[in-house]
Amino acid sequence: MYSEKVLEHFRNPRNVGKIENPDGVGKVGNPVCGDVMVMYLKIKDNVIEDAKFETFGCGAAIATSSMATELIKGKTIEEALSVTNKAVAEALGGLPPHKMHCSVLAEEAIQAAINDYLQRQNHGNGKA
Amino acid sequence: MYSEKVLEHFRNPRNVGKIENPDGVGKVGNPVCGDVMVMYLKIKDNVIEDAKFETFGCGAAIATSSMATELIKGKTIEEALSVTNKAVAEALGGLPPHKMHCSVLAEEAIQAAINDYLQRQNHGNGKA
Amino acid sequence: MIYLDYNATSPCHPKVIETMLPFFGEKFGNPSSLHTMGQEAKKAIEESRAAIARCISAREEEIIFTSGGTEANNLAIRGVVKAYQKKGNHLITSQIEHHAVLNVFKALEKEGFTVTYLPVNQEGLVDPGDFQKAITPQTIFASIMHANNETGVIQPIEELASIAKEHGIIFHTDAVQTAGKLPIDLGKLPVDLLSASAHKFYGPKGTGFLYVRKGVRLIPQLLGGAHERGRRGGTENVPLIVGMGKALEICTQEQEEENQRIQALRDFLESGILAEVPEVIIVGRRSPRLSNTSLVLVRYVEGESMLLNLDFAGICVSSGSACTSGSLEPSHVLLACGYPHEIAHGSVRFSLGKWNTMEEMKEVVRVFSSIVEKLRHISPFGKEVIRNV
Amino acid sequence: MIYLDYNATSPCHPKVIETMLPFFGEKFGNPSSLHTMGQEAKKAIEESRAAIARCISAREEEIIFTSGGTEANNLAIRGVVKAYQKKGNHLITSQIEHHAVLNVFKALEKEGFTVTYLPVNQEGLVDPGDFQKAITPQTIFASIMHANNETGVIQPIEELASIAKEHGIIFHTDAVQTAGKLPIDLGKLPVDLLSASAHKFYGPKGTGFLYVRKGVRLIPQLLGGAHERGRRGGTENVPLIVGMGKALEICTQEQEEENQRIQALRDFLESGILAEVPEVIIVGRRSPRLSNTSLVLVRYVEGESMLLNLDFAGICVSSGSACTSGSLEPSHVLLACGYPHEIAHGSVRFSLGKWNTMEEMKEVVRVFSSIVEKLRHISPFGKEVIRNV
Ligand SMILES: Cc1ncc(COP(=O)(O)O)c(C=O)c1O
Ligand SMILES: Cc1ncc(COP(=O)(O)O)c(C=O)c1O
Repeated sequence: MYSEKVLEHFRNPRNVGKIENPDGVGKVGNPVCGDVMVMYLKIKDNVIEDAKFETFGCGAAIATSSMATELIKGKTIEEALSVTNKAVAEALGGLPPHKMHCSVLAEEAIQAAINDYLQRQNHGNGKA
Repeated sequence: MYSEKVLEHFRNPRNVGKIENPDGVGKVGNPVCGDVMVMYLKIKDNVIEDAKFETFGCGAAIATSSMATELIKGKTIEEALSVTNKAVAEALGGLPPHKMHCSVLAEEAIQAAINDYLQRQNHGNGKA
Repeated sequence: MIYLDYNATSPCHPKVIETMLPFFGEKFGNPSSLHTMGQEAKKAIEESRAAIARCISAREEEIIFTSGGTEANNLAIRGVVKAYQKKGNHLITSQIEHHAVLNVFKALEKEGFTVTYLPVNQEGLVDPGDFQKAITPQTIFASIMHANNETGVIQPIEELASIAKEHGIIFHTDAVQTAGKLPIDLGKLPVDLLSASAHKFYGPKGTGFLYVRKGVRLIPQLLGGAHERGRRGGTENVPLIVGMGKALEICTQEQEEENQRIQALRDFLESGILAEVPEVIIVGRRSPRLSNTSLVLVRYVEGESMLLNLDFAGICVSSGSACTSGSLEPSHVLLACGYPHEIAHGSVRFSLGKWNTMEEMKEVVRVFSSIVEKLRHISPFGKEVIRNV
Repeated sequence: MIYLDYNATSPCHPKVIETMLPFFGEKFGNPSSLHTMGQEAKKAIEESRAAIARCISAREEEIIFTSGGTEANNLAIRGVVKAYQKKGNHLITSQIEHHAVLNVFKALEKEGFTVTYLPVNQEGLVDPGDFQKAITPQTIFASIMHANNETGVIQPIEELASIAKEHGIIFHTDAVQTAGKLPIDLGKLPVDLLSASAHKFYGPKGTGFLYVRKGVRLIPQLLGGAHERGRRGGTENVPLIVGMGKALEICTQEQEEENQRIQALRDFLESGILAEVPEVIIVGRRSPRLSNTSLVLVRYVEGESMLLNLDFAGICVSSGSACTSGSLEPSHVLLACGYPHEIAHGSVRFSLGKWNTMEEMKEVVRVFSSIVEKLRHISPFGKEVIRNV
């Protein structure tokens, strides 16, 4: 059912964990639905220096979290914001139809974390 | 589906054929229904000296014809008239439910042949 | 043992058995299970689906696995009729369909649908003109079999399906007797649904498939898990499905050659019977026919008694169709062809297959003519015939 | 490979394969055929029917062969409801039935019937008091499963069926998970219909049976030839039917011993998991349960991710039921038991069988606890738990 790539990222997820004093945090999903992703970002000079995640969810949820963090690391905020769910899924060699919502969640997590960063900036509590 | 005995009588039917100058002939059934039995009797002193048959029909029809002729040979008319379809079927070790009508046909053939004999008697064309 | 009842059922091809075997034991996973064992089974049935789709030029998602031809027919007819019933209540079929089609239509009649049962001519053929005339604005569905199981007569399905298409009528064909035996190209043949059953083409009993053209709606009939894309519930019978795919591949590959070989045997058999046995009729002989089937009507004797005598001699045949063996009625197919009851009662169906030989045909002609002679001797009818022999 | 998904499906017993094998090849006749080949096949399926009848203390004519549990359930429910619909339009079932039961009731609701779906308590049990209360003068039919496929919880069928009997309600039980595993004595158990599926008891996939008590009317659902005394059309899948009979015989003979052995393994597994993995719940543990089933709820992690990690380690299990594996909803059974969604998402079902060993159980406990630890490390929830380990 899952591609090799999905299984590989699920088996050895990259960037698992929290970032201490993150610049942005995004939490999406709902335990009731069986998927929660929390994404932590470290951002410097508009560039995502580090990204980590914690996920409660199925194989696809964990694999898309892992891939999403990989895709945005080293990217500018603008580049990261343009990472679509399709891009995440494609990078994983595709997802089964009924698991595509996990890639949507991953896209939403990136956006939520960046928005959080941008909001902190606007409220003056960013670290510049 | 058929008992050994049915198959045996079907395979080697007894008393096949016509009797020349019979004392009674009974023809029952209908080719449209797939079963026709003709029974020929030779009767002397109220006793069935010989019985033969010709049958168009299935395995059960031929086997019951054969058995019916066997059962009545040497019997008195009264005894022959009391041979029921059940007796024919039982003598054959039973018949499948949807083939019981063949035993009924055999009973009817006996009765028709004897009635023919009795009628000929009454009309004075019997040979006494 | 000389087996001439291939239209009733066929043995599994040895390669089919070989292919199925591991799936009963080691590879026994449930295709719905997510673990390796399950996914291995899933892959196996999807490969079979792909093989079947290739053999009939269909798409994989157009194939629904069923428990056989009967279920495929039931699902096709009831499934489509229930899906389209708002569009009309008139249905068309023929008088010579298998009971797995006829009895569904009869049930639908009781539920308020109107059904036209098209007649056939004495050669066993449905007339496309009759079909055209039967169509009303209320007609939503038609089902005409590809080839008849008793006579082997092949219906003008392409023409019938085209007429249906012109009128926006969903068209199903029961191809249980043709799948594996005739080329089926659903890229060209404009039927919407097609039924097949593995045990008629050297696959296992208890599995079959329904082809449903993309876009045709179908109300599922067996409700359960989301198997077969929600169109047929029930754990897939993996070994049998795998066996069916293999069987259809083999038959498709060997088809032309086998048909030629078998037709030569069948034609020899028929010539032999016609030469040796007086007063016989071979049904549908001037129609396009399956190359393996020969339905012989023998006057003055009854079918079962011939069948049993042939069986005593180690020759397996049917009288009419196997399914009506418990019935007293003569074949509805022969009656539809216009044969009177007394003649229809005297039918023997020879249906040939992969493992028949010319020696067997010679033996059958010899044995059959002596059986007919014996039975005609017992029969009150047709004595003149026997005496002339 | 450690297989712990026997409730999803089981491999055929080697003796079952051996018994089936000749019927794919040499003994391939169609049971409807009158010739020797056909009658040999007929005899074989009738012997299987007799064996099955013996195993469950039924009469032979009360057994209808089907293509599996799904078809048996569909036939039981739709067949009886349609036969008795003039008597009333209210039906009763439970919220924890298999989809092969639930979805039939849902379809019947659309056709105008009223259905009561009985709740269960947290232990997964239907309350006979609830059943009694649900009955109305309109109630004609009830279907409550014998044991649940996910939890293994055994329902008070005898009591439920007796209540149904008192009220003149036809009672069906889906015994797909119990046939072969629990004693079934239809001389005593007052159910009217009972479904079973061979592949759950070391028989082949694609065959099952429905027991229908003498006198209970049933409208056939698969229409075709006069097979199964006119109650189920379609050429009988002879090898599978023969295999099913053999499988049920073996299971019945070995039942007591096997149940003891398997329960010891299951209990060891459960103790191990409870000892090694914090914050887990074993569902239905205080109810009568199948001795082979253990449904474990693990907080803070999701079921599929445990299943896949177990699979990487060569351990096959299910999360919820195999049939809903394509769905995003957590198990309807767990929701019915009252578990909140977030907990219900974290289920793993271990279901044991004939070939499991104590060594395997030890391995599973070890692997499982490390998997849960790993996944909890990835999870945003329950960190305290992990840190306490
Ligand atoms: C033309 C035709 N349709 C349908 C069927 C039913 O197929 P099955 O026996 O696989 O259910 C048969 C054979 O029995 C058949 O010959
Ligand atoms: C309780 C229960 N009922 C019915 C079924 C359906 O049986 P089958 O898969 O043989 O159609 C299953 C298993 O899939 C089951 O566990």
